[in-house]
Amino acid sequence: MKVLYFAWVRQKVGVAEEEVAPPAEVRDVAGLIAWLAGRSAGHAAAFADPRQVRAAVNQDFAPPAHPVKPGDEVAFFPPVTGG
Amino acid sequence: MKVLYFAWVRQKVGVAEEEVAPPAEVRDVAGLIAWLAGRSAGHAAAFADPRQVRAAVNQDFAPPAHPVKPGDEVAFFPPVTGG
Amino acid sequence: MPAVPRVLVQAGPFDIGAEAARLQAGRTDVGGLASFLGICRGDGGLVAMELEHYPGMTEKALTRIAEEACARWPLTGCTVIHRHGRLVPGDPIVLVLTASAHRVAALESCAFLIDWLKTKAPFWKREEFAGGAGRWVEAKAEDDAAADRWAR
Amino acid sequence: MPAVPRVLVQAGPFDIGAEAARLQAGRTDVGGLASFLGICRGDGGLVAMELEHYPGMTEKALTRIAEEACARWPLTGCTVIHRHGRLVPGDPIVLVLTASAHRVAALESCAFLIDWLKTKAPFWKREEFAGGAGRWVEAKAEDDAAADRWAR
Repeated sequence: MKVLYFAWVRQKVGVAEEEVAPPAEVRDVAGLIAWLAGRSAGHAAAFADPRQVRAAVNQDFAPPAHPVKPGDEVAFFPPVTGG
Repeated sequence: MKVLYFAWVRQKVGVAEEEVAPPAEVRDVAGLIAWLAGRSAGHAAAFADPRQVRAAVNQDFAPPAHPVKPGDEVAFFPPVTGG
Repeated sequence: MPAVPRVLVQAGPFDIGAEAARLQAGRTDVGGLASFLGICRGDGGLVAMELEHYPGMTEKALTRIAEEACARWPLTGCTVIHRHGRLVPGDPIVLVLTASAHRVAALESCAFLIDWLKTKAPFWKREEFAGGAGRWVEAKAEDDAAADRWAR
Repeated sequence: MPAVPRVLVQAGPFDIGAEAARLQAGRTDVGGLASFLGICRGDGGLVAMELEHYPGMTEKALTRIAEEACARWPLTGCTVIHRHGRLVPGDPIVLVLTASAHRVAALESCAFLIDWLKTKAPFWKREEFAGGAGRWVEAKAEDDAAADRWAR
């Protein structure tokens, strides 16, 4: 599973992108966040308040209950500020 | 008093502009319309339905009851279609 | 102090890029620039449109409404250019540009100005069709309704 | 059939005049062209803005919303250009252009697109101030409210 980070989420995690292989019990975005938060102090800081983080699965915005599976591209980022 | 005509009002009257000296009892736009309508067949045609004609006095839109006096510039035209 | 609008009533064309650049030149407080460009359509075999105006009153009326927009919204600048004379399909007729620190002020004031121009600007359009037929464009009730939205 | 939008996500600048001309080129059914140009402001000592995006998703999301605008309003054309990378005060950030036979469709769809871009386009802004301080711009509740106007 490819995980991407943007903006301050990227800065806190310390990498823009990583390949991860979460265990089978990680089935949705919320579960992936909880699992990623345990990977490093940077990850923990990035996901300290999950309500501040938005996600996309395969380049579509996805709520916490959205399923994730091996092969997906999952991205985490702050609320967007375009325009 | 200078009177200007625009668009189909001008075409019906037959002139774009004329100097007129209405009698003293012509005190407002409605009175001027009634008086002008008697000046020629073209004028009569232009003012046949006064509800189709709009007026400006001294370059400001003016309702039928707006006063007119010697020296004024009075214009008559159809509802505007700008933009 | 409200911005001083740029108002032009002219026979010739205008340059939307140059007009947009003019509203930004030398300043860094413009966050949004809204514009509306009205163009002569070629519907129903229209070959040309003659736009008559009331020299003097037209400039005065456009300046007044542009000043009202500058007073009503926090605009950093505002440009209204309206052509007169003979235009053919594809020709630009009118350009409204509004600049502000914030997008809502720019977008709203631009819509306000174009709604106003449709109903209150002293212009009259005569359409000419293939074969020589001509007719004066009549004012539309829907345009009056659009302009009335802005009354307060 | 709805018009096919032109969507660009790019580091370089764009030309509003050329983009406006492109939407009219060779056609006489365009009566109105609305546009919104978003510009980097220099408030509070801002010296630069870094616009991060999500390559792939950003283009996809912009294309989808532009297609929605083309389906929802009778547009003859629609252009959305959004820059990324480092911008300084005065630099254009985003351009939305919508063309239609009628002004209301052009004005409404332009406002719709810019409201959407503010709240749903995958971009993140980092502001840099004199002296080296930097901060990520936070999403605004008022922008969400503006975008929600268009929900149906």
